[in-house]
Amino acid sequence: MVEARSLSALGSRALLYAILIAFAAFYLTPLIVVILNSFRSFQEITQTSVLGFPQQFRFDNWAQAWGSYCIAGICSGIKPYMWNSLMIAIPATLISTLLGAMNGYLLSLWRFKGANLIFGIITFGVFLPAQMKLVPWAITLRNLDLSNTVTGLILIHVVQGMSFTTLFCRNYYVNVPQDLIKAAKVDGAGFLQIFRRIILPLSPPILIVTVIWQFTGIWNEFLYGITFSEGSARPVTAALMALSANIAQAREYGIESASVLIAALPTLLVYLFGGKYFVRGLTAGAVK
Amino acid sequence: MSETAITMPGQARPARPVPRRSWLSEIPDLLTRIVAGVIATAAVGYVVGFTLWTVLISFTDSTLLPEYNFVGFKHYWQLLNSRIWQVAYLNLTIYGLGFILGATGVGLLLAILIDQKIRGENVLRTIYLYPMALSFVVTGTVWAWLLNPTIGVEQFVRGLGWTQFKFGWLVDRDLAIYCVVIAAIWQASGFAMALFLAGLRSLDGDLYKAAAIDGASPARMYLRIMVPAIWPIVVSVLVILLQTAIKTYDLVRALTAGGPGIATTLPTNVVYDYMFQRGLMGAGSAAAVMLLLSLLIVLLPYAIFQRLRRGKGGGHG
Amino acid sequence: LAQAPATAEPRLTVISQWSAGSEGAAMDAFGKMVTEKGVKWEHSPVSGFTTDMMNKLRADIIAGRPPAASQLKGPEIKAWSAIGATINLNDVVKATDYEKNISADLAKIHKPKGDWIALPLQIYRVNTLFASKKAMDKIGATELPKTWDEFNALSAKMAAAGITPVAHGGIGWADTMYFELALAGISADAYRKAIMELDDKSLRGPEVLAAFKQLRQLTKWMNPANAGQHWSVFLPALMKGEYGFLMMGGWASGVLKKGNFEEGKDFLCGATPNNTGKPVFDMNADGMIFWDTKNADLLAGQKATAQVAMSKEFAKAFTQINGSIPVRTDIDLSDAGFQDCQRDAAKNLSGAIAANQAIMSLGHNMAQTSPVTAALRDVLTEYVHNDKITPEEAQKRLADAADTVR
Amino acid sequence: MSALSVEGLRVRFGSVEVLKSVDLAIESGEFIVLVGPSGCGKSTLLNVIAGLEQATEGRIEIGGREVTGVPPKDRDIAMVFQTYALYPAMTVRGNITFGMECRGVAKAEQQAAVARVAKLLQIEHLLDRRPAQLSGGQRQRVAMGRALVRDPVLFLFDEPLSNLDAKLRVEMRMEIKRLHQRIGTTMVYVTHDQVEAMTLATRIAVMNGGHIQQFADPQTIYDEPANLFVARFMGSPPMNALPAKLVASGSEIAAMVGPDAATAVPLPNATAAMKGWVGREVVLGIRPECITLPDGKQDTRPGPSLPATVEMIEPTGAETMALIRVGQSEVMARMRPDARPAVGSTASFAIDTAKACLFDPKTESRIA
Amino acid sequence: MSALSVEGLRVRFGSVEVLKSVDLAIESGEFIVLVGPSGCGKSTLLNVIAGLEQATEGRIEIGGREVTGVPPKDRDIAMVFQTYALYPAMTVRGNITFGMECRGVAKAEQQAAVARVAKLLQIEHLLDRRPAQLSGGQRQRVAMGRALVRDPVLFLFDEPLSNLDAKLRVEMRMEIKRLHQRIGTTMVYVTHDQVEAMTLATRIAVMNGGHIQQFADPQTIYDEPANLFVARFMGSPPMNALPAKLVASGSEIAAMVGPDAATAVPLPNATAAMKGWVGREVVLGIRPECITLPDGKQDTRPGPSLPATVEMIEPTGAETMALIRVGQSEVMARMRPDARPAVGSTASFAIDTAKACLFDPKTESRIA
Ligand SMILES: Nc1ncnc2c1ncn2[C@@H]1O[C@H](COP(=O)(O)OP(=O)(O)OP(=O)(O)O)[C@@H](O)[C@H]1O
Ligand SMILES: Nc1ncnc2c1ncn2[C@@H]1O[C@H](COP(=O)(O)OP(=O)(O)OP(=O)(O)O)[C@@H](O)[C@H]1O
Ligand SMILES: [Mg+2]
Ligand SMILES: [Mg+2]
Repeated sequence: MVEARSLSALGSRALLYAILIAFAAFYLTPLIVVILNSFRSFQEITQTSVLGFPQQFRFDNWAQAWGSYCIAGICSGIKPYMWNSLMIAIPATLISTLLGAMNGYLLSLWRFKGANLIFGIITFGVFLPAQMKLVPWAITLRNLDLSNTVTGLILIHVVQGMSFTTLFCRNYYVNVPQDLIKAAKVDGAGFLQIFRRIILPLSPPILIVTVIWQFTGIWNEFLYGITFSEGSARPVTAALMALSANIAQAREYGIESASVLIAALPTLLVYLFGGKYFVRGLTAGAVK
Repeated sequence: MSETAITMPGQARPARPVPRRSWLSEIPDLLTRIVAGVIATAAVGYVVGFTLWTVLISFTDSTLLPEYNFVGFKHYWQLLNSRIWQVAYLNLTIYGLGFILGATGVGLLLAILIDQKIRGENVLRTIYLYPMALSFVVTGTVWAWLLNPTIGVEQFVRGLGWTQFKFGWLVDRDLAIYCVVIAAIWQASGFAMALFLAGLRSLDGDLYKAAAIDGASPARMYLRIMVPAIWPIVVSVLVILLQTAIKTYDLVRALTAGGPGIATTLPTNVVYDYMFQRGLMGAGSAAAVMLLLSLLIVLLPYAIFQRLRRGKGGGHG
Repeated sequence: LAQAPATAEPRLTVISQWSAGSEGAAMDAFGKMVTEKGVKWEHSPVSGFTTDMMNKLRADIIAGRPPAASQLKGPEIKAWSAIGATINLNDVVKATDYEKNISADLAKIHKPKGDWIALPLQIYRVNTLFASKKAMDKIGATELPKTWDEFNALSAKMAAAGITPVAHGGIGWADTMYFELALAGISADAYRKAIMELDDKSLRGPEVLAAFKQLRQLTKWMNPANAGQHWSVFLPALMKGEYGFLMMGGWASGVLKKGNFEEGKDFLCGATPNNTGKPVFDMNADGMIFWDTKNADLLAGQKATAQVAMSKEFAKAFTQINGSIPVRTDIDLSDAGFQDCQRDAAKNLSGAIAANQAIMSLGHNMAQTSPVTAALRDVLTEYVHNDKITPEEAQKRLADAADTVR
Repeated sequence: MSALSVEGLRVRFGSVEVLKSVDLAIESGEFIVLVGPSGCGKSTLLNVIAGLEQATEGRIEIGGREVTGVPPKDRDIAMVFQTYALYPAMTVRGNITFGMECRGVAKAEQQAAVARVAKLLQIEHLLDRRPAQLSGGQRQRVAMGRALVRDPVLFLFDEPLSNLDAKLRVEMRMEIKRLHQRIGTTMVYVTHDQVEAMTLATRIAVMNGGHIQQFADPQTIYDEPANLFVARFMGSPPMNALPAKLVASGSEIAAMVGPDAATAVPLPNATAAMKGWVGREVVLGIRPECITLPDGKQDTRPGPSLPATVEMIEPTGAETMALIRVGQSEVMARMRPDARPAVGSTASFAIDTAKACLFDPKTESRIA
Repeated sequence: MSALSVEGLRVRFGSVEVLKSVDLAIESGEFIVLVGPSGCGKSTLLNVIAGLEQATEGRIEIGGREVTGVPPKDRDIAMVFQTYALYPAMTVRGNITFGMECRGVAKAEQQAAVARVAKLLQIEHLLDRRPAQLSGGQRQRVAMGRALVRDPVLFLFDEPLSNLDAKLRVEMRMEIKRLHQRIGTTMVYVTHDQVEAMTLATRIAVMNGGHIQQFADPQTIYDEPANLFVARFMGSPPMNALPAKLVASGSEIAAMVGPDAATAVPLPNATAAMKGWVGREVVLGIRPECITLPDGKQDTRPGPSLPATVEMIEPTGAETMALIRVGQSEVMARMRPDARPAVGSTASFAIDTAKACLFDPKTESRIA
């Protein structure tokens, strides 16, 4: 009786791990495929399939993708574009996060009439499809005289990002006790002082979430990146596109794989190291 | 009271100046509040402004650039009657349901399995979560390779010796949409898993004990007690996935390019196609507005539900 | 953003989607020739799809600062020139013998309102047929099929020999292209009327129906597992003889060249089947439009660039790199830099012009503006991938689609 | 001097009137406790005094100065919150100095003030910790410290001890009492713990439904509650309220709590007002400690006695509570620790009627 | 019959031994209360009994049946949790029937059981609500209902009332007591509220540091605590513990709590064991209620008296507590409600030494 029980427990335990590992394989396969392909030659891939172990590890895909693949006659690979993406993603991430935190603070802790309506509207922004906003943005950028500037792109990502960052931060701040604000008011702290000294230090969990979310989103974005940037100031997604299908060209699976890996590295690292905090903070903010 | 009662300090305390500061010192505070207000207004203005603008344009015959010759509901009727829009909507329904339910289901299953005090939890969680870091373009591209019968899994398995193996979903016009679903689930289910897991972890441990004493089997325990208990998280996940589903565009573009034929076209692809490929901004805007309207049909009940829930005073959460 | 001084050196800002590969290289060569003329060449490619480049262009036009020149082709030149001001190149063109040496149809596209505002850079023959030498050998065929009947006969033989006769992927534009090749090979006149002029009677006429039937025949010779794939995927298999034919624009020869495949040894190249008896040329010509600007340096750059683009040297250099054929019909292609396939196409072009059978490609946005093209494309691509649709039904849908966008 | 005066204060949130004409006049040095059931408006009153909520109507003076429109920080008040509201990201020191920092007090002065307060509250060793690293009692002390350092005219406490466990609550209560004795600042203290109210207050304001029901010193509140609400609210277990009929027996009057004369409880201290109620229904209020079971030995005080059935007894060690049935009513009696009447038996309980109260059954006001 | 027997139970979590050889034998129908400071292992013991945690060593029998390896649902127990652990998404009815559902009880039978329990607990009108829509007391009742419906051999309660406010706690306590009297099932009840322990228990087990310090009926625990820990832990305010020196005066012995003979407290009930300590240091334990201030009128019991300085008084209405200084020690005295000795004055307090205890200052055990 006792033995049978423990046996079945052992069996279900094994099944548990089997399922978990099967799923792990499902999630890892594409990554492994891309990694392996990045070491295979064009001929090797096209003659067999994209799934395959390199006959011989070749690093020239990586070298080409990183430093010598030609895009518009500039044979510098995607290296310089990585830098561009950083120059766009980092400020846009930081600013949109900060403003989202500010908005969240304003909407949740300085309750005023219509705060919920404003929040609802801002949240609705999360659902607007990107295509719909492309032309309005072009007009807006023209009116602000920011066309084809990095500043313009940052502005776009900041404003669009605010929908998400506000959503996250507000939902997080609703759980901050109102008494804290009252105490600070009695202490004589002003709007900004309360934000800076009391609310911000409480925020790392949710700030990590918004930073990761925003950074990933902005880094991976390409529609706006291509449309509102120019020449060598293009983000890395634009460079990646240069590698993928063109009517008159065959696909360079190897180089494409290497480039995808290089371009995805920053966000992958962010998830690798920040994933734990991301999840923790997200639950704190999303449940509401 | 009158002037006579100006702060006479209490017995034991020394006289102190009236702590009234000049109105000037309030200015920086006022200013920051105004700035904060402006920022919030900008966020609102962006949503309202861009939406209204799109609605406006949807009633015009704008082509390559916005123009303001109004044509009423013409684009709406044409779209509703057009084959591609009907196909796209049907696809969105299949994809949306498949993706949302699939990702939620897989996420939930994984969360529950991981919750069983297993070894290597951190590693597994990271593996399940990492696809979130990738863009839909990359996801689409890589899955296009894998699912492609000529260079992907099919070819691979045949290469292993099983020469009759077939896996042609991607090129089957009835099944291709499920490839999109699979790729999307691959990307987002880890995210759902992580949220569910955190939710399960936040539950009162006594709940498990109570269920154990009641004699609930694990399946019953999770389905009847734990999942309903984290319902707010489930709803959040559903909403986040819904927003992803509605906005999905690059995935299809990279995975199937809407094909075979128009079999995997989604409304966002139609919006993009009309606005930019065909240069029919008016019709494209109408498509976008209809997409948003259908979103409202889903979201409004949710908002009302939220309001009711809060109104009933279910406490926190 | 600051106005450049009038005395500044000539400069050209240009956007295109040609960022890499042979097209990128051709663009670089173009740039070099322009630079030699003392013009500063500022090319910013918008890699990706054509629409992405167009979005960029649109944003720049909205911003009131379009590039001095941009890639644009077909009827889009007319459409886009309506929303952004262009410069008048009449003087520059008239100063040369350029106009006399190009196709009149092509010329018309580049001067939509009578004035030259754009210049074609290259021409691709869309109706190019590539045949696998190995597959041909296997069924004992030596020559490319001339007519659709011959094609069908050869294909039937190949199918019987276990070869997939048609290597076709099946992305929207490629499906559209197969239809137009079928129709153009049945009747170039019907194509002109039905597709280029959207004549309802022709659309509902017998030639179009015949084309749909031929297309259905073609789809039966395709591997259904190939839907949604880029054509280049099949090249290795085609060369190995697993496939028989590939119909694809001349750009495919550039890719074959890169893959070290040789014409005559690995593949045969020629025009797609043609029942009309006279040469047909289905044209895909990329052009460059010149946007108006106040900047003297850009104006000077535009003028110099236009001169380069019309020159014979450019025509040779550009097309040798990317496998297209020169716009000018007076170029000698005997030069070793050209492939036989290009020479054949060039000959084909002159013949077709003479026979008034040079037509514009629908699949490549040469025949119609994009809304029309897209509406037709939706019908065609669905037809290719859904064999439950009968040719009659498809013809009706196509004509109806034309009704809504005409 | 009046430390705080509130006149005709009304507060409305939307359509709900939370405070309905509240008047309070508090002398300097007093320790005022606000008690009342949850939701009666205690916190709201405190918040309005602090300037954290706006009054709809009425006038507030702090230290003799009208404060309408004066922001919280300039009202010369300090406030301690139920949740302590310590700034989680600051050290204890930071928490205490934050207010001074906001007011631009010099660093040296800040440090001196912190040192003084920390010494007073014996939290010197905690100054560099963060709130999360403190126990409940320590947090409470820090919250006090933050208030104390302001040296204000008026302290406001909103249930400062309700988050502590019973034992700590008793200790902190004493500490607050000592503190008040030492510094003598006026305090307004919200609680719904009766013992806290009774032991700390110089005067207690009992609130209910946005009104102040009674505002008096603890003894008066306890012995002469203004109405049944106050009577029942203060004291644990609460005052027993028995429906009774007032009868006259000679010059004395008695309350008949049962059907017959045997249940008549004589009321020796009857006032004239009470006499006017003879023959009518009243509610007799008797505190549990006034109903005892004489052990016949030491406790031999004479007085009326009442036969009652013992329904349940609860020995707590220090005393024994009994739930007894008198007529229709269940009544709590508080007995010596060793009293052990058998459950179900009928015993004769001694009733001390010196402090018995009578209430009008309709208006529930006390018949003075 | 023994309802529960625990023998030599040890529980170790990792390297920490949370329970160190616990023995308990409980008769059927008993109401056992486990008390002890936080972290002493009360919940762990309960969980092990319920089968929710594994014992490292030892043997448990429930209703005479060995239960090692038996899963919780088959142990014939029911448990009520501190947080109630109600299933949030189910209605009250669903919460109550869930266990039966899991055991496959027929629908009709389920409904009958719900009806019975709901009637018993007076929650019929709540059956279709969800836990979130219930007040604390109602939730508590539902949690009880869920346990009751099982009709088990043994009820386990883990601080079931600690989430309620004081007033409700008193009510629910009485309800639980009534319930036990009615259904008579054996109950093991964890709390750290002494009053609950004293009033509910037939026997109390006082735990500390993984050991049971004393297991006896409430009166014994209160009057004859096994050691200083138990003495201090039970009773609020706790027993006063004064360092004293035992002196003999004639045949009687007395405890000298101050420097001179005037502070000698005679101990009339001295046992032989106590006499052995004459001349040595002891700790004298006196409950606050044994130190009173005679008012010279009714309360005239004779007995020793002790002069002491009044340091603070706390009138709570029903009684007045005084903190007085006797020699070096601060001592709590519990006086009549109207006693009002002036703070700072010296008064002569009456001491009832009948229940005084002596403790060994080293081992802290009571000197029997
Ligand atoms: N900002 C607000 N808007 C609307 N109603 C409010 C607001 N603040 C408080 N209330 C309501 O006013 C009433 C009084 O609230 P208040 O917090 O003053 O009660 P309280 O006496 O402090 O109660 P507790 O003892 O529970 O703290 C409550 O019914 C509450 O719901
Ligand atoms: N699963 C566990 N792993 C490790 N230590 C544990 C575990 N459960 C409890 N402990 C430790 O065992 C000790 C006893 O815990 P237990 O919950 O039984 O105390 P308790 O007496 O119920 O306290 P409280 O009154 O606070 O509820 C505590 O020190 C606790 O930290
Ligand atoms: Mg309150
Ligand atoms: Mg516990």
